Order: sequence, then structure tokens, then C-alpha cells
Amino acid sequence: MKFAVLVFPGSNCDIDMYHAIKDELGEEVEYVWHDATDLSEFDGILVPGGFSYGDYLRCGAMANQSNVMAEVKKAAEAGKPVLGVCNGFQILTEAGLLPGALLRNKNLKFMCRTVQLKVENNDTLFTNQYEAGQIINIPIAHGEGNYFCDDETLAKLKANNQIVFTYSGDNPNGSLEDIAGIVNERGNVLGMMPHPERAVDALLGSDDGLKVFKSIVKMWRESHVS
Amino acid sequence: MSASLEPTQEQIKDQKLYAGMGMSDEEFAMVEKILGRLPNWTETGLFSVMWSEHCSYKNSKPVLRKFPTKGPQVLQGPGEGAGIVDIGDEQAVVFKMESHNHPSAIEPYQGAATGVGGIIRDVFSMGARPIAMLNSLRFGELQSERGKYLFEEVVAGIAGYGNCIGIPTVGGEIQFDPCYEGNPLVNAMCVGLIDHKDIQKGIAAGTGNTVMYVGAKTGRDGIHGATFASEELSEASEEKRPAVQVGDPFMEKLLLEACLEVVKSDALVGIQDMGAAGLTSSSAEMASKAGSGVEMNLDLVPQRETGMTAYEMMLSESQERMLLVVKKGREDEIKAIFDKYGLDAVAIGHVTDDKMLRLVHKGEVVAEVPADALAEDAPVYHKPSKEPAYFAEFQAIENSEPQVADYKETLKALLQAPTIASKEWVYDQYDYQVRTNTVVAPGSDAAVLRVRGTNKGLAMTTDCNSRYIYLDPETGGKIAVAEAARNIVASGGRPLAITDCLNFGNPEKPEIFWQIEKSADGIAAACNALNSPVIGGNVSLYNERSGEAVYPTPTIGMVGLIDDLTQVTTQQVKQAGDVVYLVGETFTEFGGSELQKLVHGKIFGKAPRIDLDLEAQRQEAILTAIREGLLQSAHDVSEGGVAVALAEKTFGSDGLGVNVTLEGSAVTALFSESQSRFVVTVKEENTAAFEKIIPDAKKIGFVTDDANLSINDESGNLVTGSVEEFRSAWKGAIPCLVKSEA
Amino acid sequence: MTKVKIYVTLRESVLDPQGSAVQGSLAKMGYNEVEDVRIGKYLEVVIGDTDRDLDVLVKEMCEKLLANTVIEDYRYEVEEAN
Amino acid sequence: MTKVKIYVTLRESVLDPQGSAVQGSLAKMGYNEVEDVRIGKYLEVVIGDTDRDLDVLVKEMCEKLLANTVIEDYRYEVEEAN
Ligand SMILES: Nc1ncnc2c1ncn2[C@@H]1O[C@H](COP(=O)(O)OP(=O)(O)O)[C@@H](O)[C@H]1O
Ligand SMILES: [Mg+2]
Repeated sequence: MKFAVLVFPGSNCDIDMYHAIKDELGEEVEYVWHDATDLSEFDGILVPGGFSYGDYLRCGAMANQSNVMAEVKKAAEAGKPVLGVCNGFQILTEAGLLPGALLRNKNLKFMCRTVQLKVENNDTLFTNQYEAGQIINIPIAHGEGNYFCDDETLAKLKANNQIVFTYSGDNPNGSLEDIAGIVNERGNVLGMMPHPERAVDALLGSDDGLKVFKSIVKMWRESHVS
Repeated sequence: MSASLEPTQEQIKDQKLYAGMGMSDEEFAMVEKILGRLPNWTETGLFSVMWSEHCSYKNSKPVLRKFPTKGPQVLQGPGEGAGIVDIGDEQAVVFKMESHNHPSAIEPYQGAATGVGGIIRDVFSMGARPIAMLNSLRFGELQSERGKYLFEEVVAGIAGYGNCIGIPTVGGEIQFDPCYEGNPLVNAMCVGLIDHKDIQKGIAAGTGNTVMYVGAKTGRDGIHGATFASEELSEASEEKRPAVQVGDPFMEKLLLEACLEVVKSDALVGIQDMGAAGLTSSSAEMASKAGSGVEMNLDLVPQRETGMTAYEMMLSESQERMLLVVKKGREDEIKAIFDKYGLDAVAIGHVTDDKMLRLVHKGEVVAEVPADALAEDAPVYHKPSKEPAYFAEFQAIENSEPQVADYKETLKALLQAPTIASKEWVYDQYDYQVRTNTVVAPGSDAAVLRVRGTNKGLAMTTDCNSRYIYLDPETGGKIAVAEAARNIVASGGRPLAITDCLNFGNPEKPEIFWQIEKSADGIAAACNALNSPVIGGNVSLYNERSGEAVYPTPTIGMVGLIDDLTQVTTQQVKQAGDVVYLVGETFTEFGGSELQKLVHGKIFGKAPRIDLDLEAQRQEAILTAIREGLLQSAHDVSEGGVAVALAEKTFGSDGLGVNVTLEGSAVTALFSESQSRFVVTVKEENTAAFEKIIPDAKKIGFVTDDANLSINDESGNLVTGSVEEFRSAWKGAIPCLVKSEA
Repeated sequence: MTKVKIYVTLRESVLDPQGSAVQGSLAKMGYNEVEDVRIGKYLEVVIGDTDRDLDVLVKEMCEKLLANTVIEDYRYEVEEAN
Repeated sequence: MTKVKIYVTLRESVLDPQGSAVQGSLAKMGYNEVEDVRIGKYLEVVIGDTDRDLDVLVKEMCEKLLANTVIEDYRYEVEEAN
């Protein structure tokens, strides 16, 4: 399986994503600069965290104007897995690939710590390696992770099982319904604030995040046995 | 002011206008002699910034000469953007620390942010990839609104810049004392990694080569910042402060990535950041180091504001700019790299062979001065030094124990003292994990990063107990270096070298100069004893507010090498049943201690003694024990003594506690701050091997599984309580003081 | 040359943690009469000669970039500059 | 009840990184006619019954909290609300 890690001016978790795939997962991966106009050679798209365009104006807003985003939309329409983490999640909401928006943390501070997540839906392209309801330790590092959407959207998210991860115990940022990660209706675009790519090696504290990537690869393998 | 309204050469001299730029009569006379004529307004500006303390170290040079700067590991000592130390495999670590005290006192968020930005540029200007940030901060005691505001904003500024640019902030230290109320200290340290072959220098070599300006446009911000940094703060100084610089971490992230691409190109001859004194210092220093000259056409400088004069452009300290020297004819290759990142890269001049810095503006030569004169020929002053009266008084006071009624409450109070209390409220705001190399995050003695692709680790820390240094600068200076090294060693690292930031008051006061000299003596002695040369640093003098100086605060930043990541050790206890050892002797030493401050509300007496030979021996022994896999945990004993060290060892260990019995007088055993001590834990089966390495280690008790902290002496119990009770006191203190939830 | 002033505010239904925090601080400072604070953005955009219709242009920029209409409203005023 | 609209802008000689980045993005999106963007804050503050002089009150709040006068300027408009 071949992954693209998008790189926007100001991305800074691109390298973490890249190494998680290459060193821990052992799959093919390439950095793709934001000006790229073709993603067809890739089987999975990773939108990494960081501060694209300095997080100026609104997190993810300017990144959404890059050439590559039109290609990300195409990939999403084609059913390819698209994962946005942290700033990547913000970019995907700005792009309209995921509903809602991410507001400032309720305490108005940037927060870096490891939190507990509950796997609310393990029947997705991204979570099939977890147990239902499993509690996992994944780091967060964000200032704007406070998920918000209107009531109608929330009802839809619930009805379709689109809420994939919630914060278990303390909700660090004040997000609606403790939401930490959601998928689109079709289930092939996941956005999450916590960083699974930072939790792929026990040496650095946790490897609970690796299964997100393993899930993607498993589904891809299964649909590509020919 | 437009150029035509600038004072004439005669006016500058007759009305002593140079004095307003911080230049003395003698210095002005020297300039006149060097030039063989009177300098014009722009030239006067060039000399005044380059000869300011901040740029020339004219008052501190004689002191800096005391430091050992060489060693087999040192690839680059002081003199370039940052020092470089070999770590094997053709790799090296690059690091430096710098102060941004005065800007932070005026505008704490931006002052701290631009301090971070500046030190990062120093590191990547060497060609290194910045991998970690640390800091060392000093504030008043969080009692006043202004004090809290400064603290919160400085932390936010460090976080804002570091997080955005994507370099993890992995450690630091903070002390709180009334002497910093009006003049906080903000020192930032950056650590980078480089392959030997990529090491760059800031030189303008090769006549005819092109001088290129890259990065942000020049504005009128920060004009005369270096001069401002070389004066005491007062109400009046707020008036004449330069326009505040605003940091742009996004711009710097692009600049960083572009520069790290550029250093791979053989079209690049030299590169230097535009730090203090911006375009002036970078061009003059690059020329002077290469023995060449530089001519620049200021019309070509990218400008943010209209109508800027030569004087303003040369003295601006706008951030996020670099100066490059590029092989003639290959400018386009360099430009293409910056283009990719959407950055300005403009040829603004060329290298000459006449050793002059020549500036052309609107078709006229507006300045023409020898580059060496600016960069090298500042006068050096040997300031008078005088032992302050307080020193002899303090030395005459016999060591004694402060009165303590309730040991447990005292321990809690110490854990709540902001200097000792958990700094989680602070580092929770720093992204300490980005780039996924952080093996030991903030919260242990030193931070540890792995070197990706190898089995090596780098341990790093900042330390300085300025109270000891105030009481006894020489002893305190030794302790600062020794403590940094203890933190490195306790983490499994061998100290490589240090960087320092010498924060003092006004050096023109003989008592202050004495503090500078004596603490430098102490630092130098400890560096020699611990094989840790000084590879770079920074001097920040005039840290006074309305005539009151801060404590002498020479902060130490140290980096150590861990040969094998399996040797990484942290301070937290690991397993019930492990044996707890105290390594090192305890004396009744409370001068400058947290307990003395708590009980008496002030500090006095002698600083704790330190024997550097013993220190070196003991650190070697601890390191040997770690390398042989014998230590489960290691923690040095510092502020608050053994009781605080034990409590800290239990925090962050799920469900564990300790039960120990100490010898000697209770107050001393619990709270003395005697030096050269560690508390370690050892698996039962390894105790014999451990005792062979450190025969005089005292077995004091065990790690327990009851989550209690229990400290006894021969006569009975001194302190008992649940770990949670102590932990919540320790963890809640700073959030409570700033009255903001963590 | 035209100067356009653009106001971007959070929709009423969207909570404004920053506004609440500022109100809290003001109350602590003794300004108890302050009943509500909402914080938005204020942009000054200078537009040079253009063939396009100014209103169309500004609306487009707002919808595409300057405001996120999922959570924000915007309005603007055109001011002739020198 | 009174509504006060407060505009907080960066002082003129102070760099506005946000504004420059937004201008850069707009240019890339084809809005080359945009010559300058400066970004500030826009606050709506609702003030209930008070004995204090409104102007004094608002100025005080701005100087003490709402604007950072080291790098920012502010101005305000008072608007009577229902
Ligand atoms: N300003 C800061 N930034 C980041 N981490 C900090 C800061 N201050 C303290 N820390 C972290 O908190 C822990 C305790 O710090 P400190 O009490 O200074 O340790 P020590 O006494 O061992 O030097 C360390 O891991 C340190 O890196
Ligand atoms: Mg320590």
C-alpha cells in the first residue's frame, strides 16, 4: 500500500506521520508538496498535523486553498482512505470533507498531554483492529480542538455511527459530546485531534495508535486481493 | 526621520548626539581616529550598536576568557552562531542559549517569542536541524498582577513560537524570587543536530561573490534593540524603547526549511542570521571573519515600510531574516529554493577585497567603515571589581538549622513553593513531542531525545540556583554547572559541553562586576573538573529595575550523550521492593535553601559547599552503575533536600510509595541542600553489584506498593502521608497562584 | 484604491470561549456591568484597481477564505481611500 | 443596556504576520488586486446599567485588558441596544 503524506507550508507532524508508516508499519510512503496536482498513484492520503500557514486567520483555512486539496477531494470521492490528524482534521473540516468545525480549547490554552480515548466505533476502515469500547492512550497537542457542529449535524453523526473516538474521562478541550474523531458518511475520511502517529513506539510512551494505520492497511489488502 | 533631516557630522560631535545611542566620549574619539574623519549619522549608528555590550561583549570579554572552550569533542567553540560538539558517526550536536530579558519585560509574549525565534536561527544558520528547545526563566513570586501577567505571557510566547515552528520544547527551569519582579529573565536554548559535512560558517569569502538577503522584509521595528539591551530598565526606558518586534513563526518555519535545503548546495559560501543589530552585525561580522569587505546597495533591501533611511535599515532588528554569501553566477539556484517556500531572496551586494563595509543608498555612498573596526575593534574594559560588604557578613554566619515545628506540613509547604512546585502548568502548553523523538518528556531530571536512525540519545537540561550564587558567586557558579551535570548523569548521559547565559546587573557597579568575575571562576572550575567546556553563550547585563539588580544568574544549558537508549534513566521509582539508596553526605547547609526562604522569608549565610573532585568521582560512579544496568531510577537532590527528592520520585509512578529511614538530625536529614547527592533505586538482586561501585551509598529503605510516602529516623516517624496528598499540593501550586485552571 | 473593512463574527449559536473568558476577567476586575462579550475579527483590506465588481469580489473572498460560514457570519463596509 | 463595538488593531509600524500570510494566500487564489491586509480584533461588549461614565469605563477596560497598548491601538463606537 502506498501512502501520501501531504506537506503544507507550516506542516510539522509530516515527518512523524512519514516515519510511523515507513518505520513502524513498513509500508510505502512519500511526502507530497501542497502544490501537487495528482494523487492518483497513492492508495491512502494522510493529512498531518502542524501549523499550516501558521494557523493564521483560522486553522486549516489557507491550506484548504492549496492545489492538492482538489485532489484530496477526488481521492475521497473515489473511496480512498483519507486521514486528517490535528491540523489535518481542521483542514478537512475547512474543506467540507468532514462536517463541523474546531474551535479554541475551552481553557484557551494549547495543551500537550497523553489522553485516554474510547473507541466508539470499531467498524470502520480506521479502527477495525481495536475492540469496541477499547480505551487507548494517545497524545494530544493542540490549541483548537474543541469540536463543534449544529444539532442537526450531531444527530446525523450519531445516527450514522460517525463518531469514532471520544475522550474518556477528562475532556481536555470542551468538544461537543466529548468528540475526538469522526468519519464522513461514507466512512473513508477520518478526522481526529489526537495523534495516533505519535503513539507507534513504546519507547516514546505508547504504541496504541499503530492500529489506526494497521486497520487501514488491512482493509486495503482485503479489497485488493485479486 | 528622512536622511536629509539627519544631524550633520559636526552636530553629532558638538552636541554629543552619540551619547543618546549609548556611546561614550572616548569611544566616539576612537571612531573618529579609526576613520580619520568624523562619522556621519549612519556610521555613528553602526559603531554604537556594534560596540554595545550586547554585540561586542566589551565589559564581559575579560571574564569570558576564563572559560575552558576546548576539548577533543569540540568541533566549534564560541564565536559562531552556535557551538558544535561531536557525537560520533560523523554526527554532531549544535546548541546555544540566549537571553531576551528586556524585550520580555516590555512585551512578554512577543519578547519571549522572538527570543525563541532568534536562538533557533542561530542554530540553523550553522546548517543544523533544530531538534529541541529548552528555557530558563525567572520571575517575581507571582503575587502581583503584573508578575502573573509576565509569567503567563512569557510561557504563552515560548509555546506560541515553538509549537508553531514545530520544534519540541522539552525542558527548562523556572525560579521565582522578588528580585526578578521588575526584570524577569527569559533565556531560551536551542539544540540542533548536524552531519559534520554540512557545518556552515558565517563568512563573506571570495571577492565578487554575491551577498543575498533572505526572509522577512525590513521594517522599523527593534531599531537600536541591542543598545536597549545594554542599559538598565527604568520608567524612562519604556519611553525610548524601540518599536516592539512581533515574531512570525510561520515565516521562520519556511526560512528554516529553505535554509536547510540551501546548506546542501555548494553554491553557498557563508550564512548568518540577522540577530541583534541585524544587517549591520551580520554583514560586518561575515566580512571580518573572512578578512574581506562587503558592499551593499540598500535600495535593494526588501522593505516593509516606505521611506526608510540607511540608518533605520541598518539598525532595524526585524525578525526572521538571514544574510547569505553565494558564489557569483549561482544566485538563481539559491533563489529557486527560496521561491519554493514563497520567500524573498534578493542579491543586495557583493564581497570586496578592501575590508570595508560600504553602503550605498539612492546612488550615494552613505557609510564606509572598516568591517574589522565594527566587528573586532570595540574597546575592551576591565571594570573595577569590589567584594560587596554582604559577602563577608554572610561568610561569618555559622550554619544552623531553621526551626521546623511540623515536618509534614513543612514538606508540603516546600512542595508548594513555586520554584519547587510542578511545572506541568507550563510544559502542558509546550508541544514537547513533535517530531517524535522525545524519549523523556518534561518532568524528570533531564529531557532525553533519541537520535533517529541510531541507538544514541541526547540528554539536555538547564540549571542555575541564583540564590547560592548571590550568597557566594564562586561556589554558586560551581554548583550551577555541577547540578546541570548531575541532571544529565542521572538520566544516563555523559556531559559533553555547556552553553551559558550570564544574566547580571549593571557591570559598572564594582560589586556587580565582582559577582560576574567570581561566578565565572566557579563555572570555569566546574567545567574543567567535569570535562564540559563552554562552547558558546550569551551575556545579558544591566538587568536592573530602578537601580535594584537581579540576583547574579548565570544559567547553564548542558547537553550529554547517551550511548545506548537502553541506558535512559528517569527519576520516578519503578517497582515495589526495590531498594532506595542515598548517595552522598548530608551536612547542615541551609544558606540560600528553600527551607531558609520559607522559614525566614529571606536568604543569608553560606552557600552549600562543593568539592569538585568528589562531584566528578560520584557522577562517574552513578554513570557506571547506570551503564551496567543497575539503576531502576536516579534523581539528584536539589532544592528542598532529600524529602523533596523522595516525594518527586513517587510522583508519576502509579500506586507506588517509599518507606525510608534517615540518619542524623531530622531537619538536616530532610531538608538540607548539601551538594553532590543522588537518590537512586536498585532491584534487590542488583544491590551487591551496586554497592561494589558505590560502597558508601546508604541503604535507606524500600519502594512500597501502598502509595504512601513515609520518612522516618531512628526515633520514629517524621513524615507520613499518601503520595496523592503531596502530589496534589505540588501539582496544584502554580495553577492556584495564576488562578487559572490547568 | 479602496479600503474594505470586514467584520467576521461567530454565529450566535456558536459558543465563544474567548469572549466568555474575557467577560470573566472583566468581572474579576470589577466590571460587573459587562453582560456579554463576543470576539470576532476585524480585517482591513486594501484593494487596488480591478475590473471586477467590488461586492462580488469581497463576497467571494469572504466565502472562500476569510470567513468559515459553518460557524461565522461576515459583513463589510467599503470605504474609498486616497 | 448598551452595546459597545471595539476595534483593536496592530500599531502601524508593528508587523502583522497574519495579514501578510492572508494577503499571500489571496494572491495565490488569484486576487492580485489585494494590496494589503491587516487583521485586528472586533469585540462586541454589552454593558448593563452602570453609574460610571461609559467612555471612562470603556477606555479603562481597553487599556487594562482588551488591547495591548504596547503594540495595539483601539477605538470604539457606542450603540444603544434594546
Ligand atoms: N520552563 C520550563 N519549560 C519546560 N519544562 C520545564 C520548565 N521548568 C521546569 N520544567 C521541567 O520540570 C521538571 C522539573 O524541573 P526542575 O525542578 O528544574 O528540575 P531539576 O531540579 O531536576 O533541575 C524538569 O523535567 C524540567 O525540564
Ligand atoms: Mg534534577
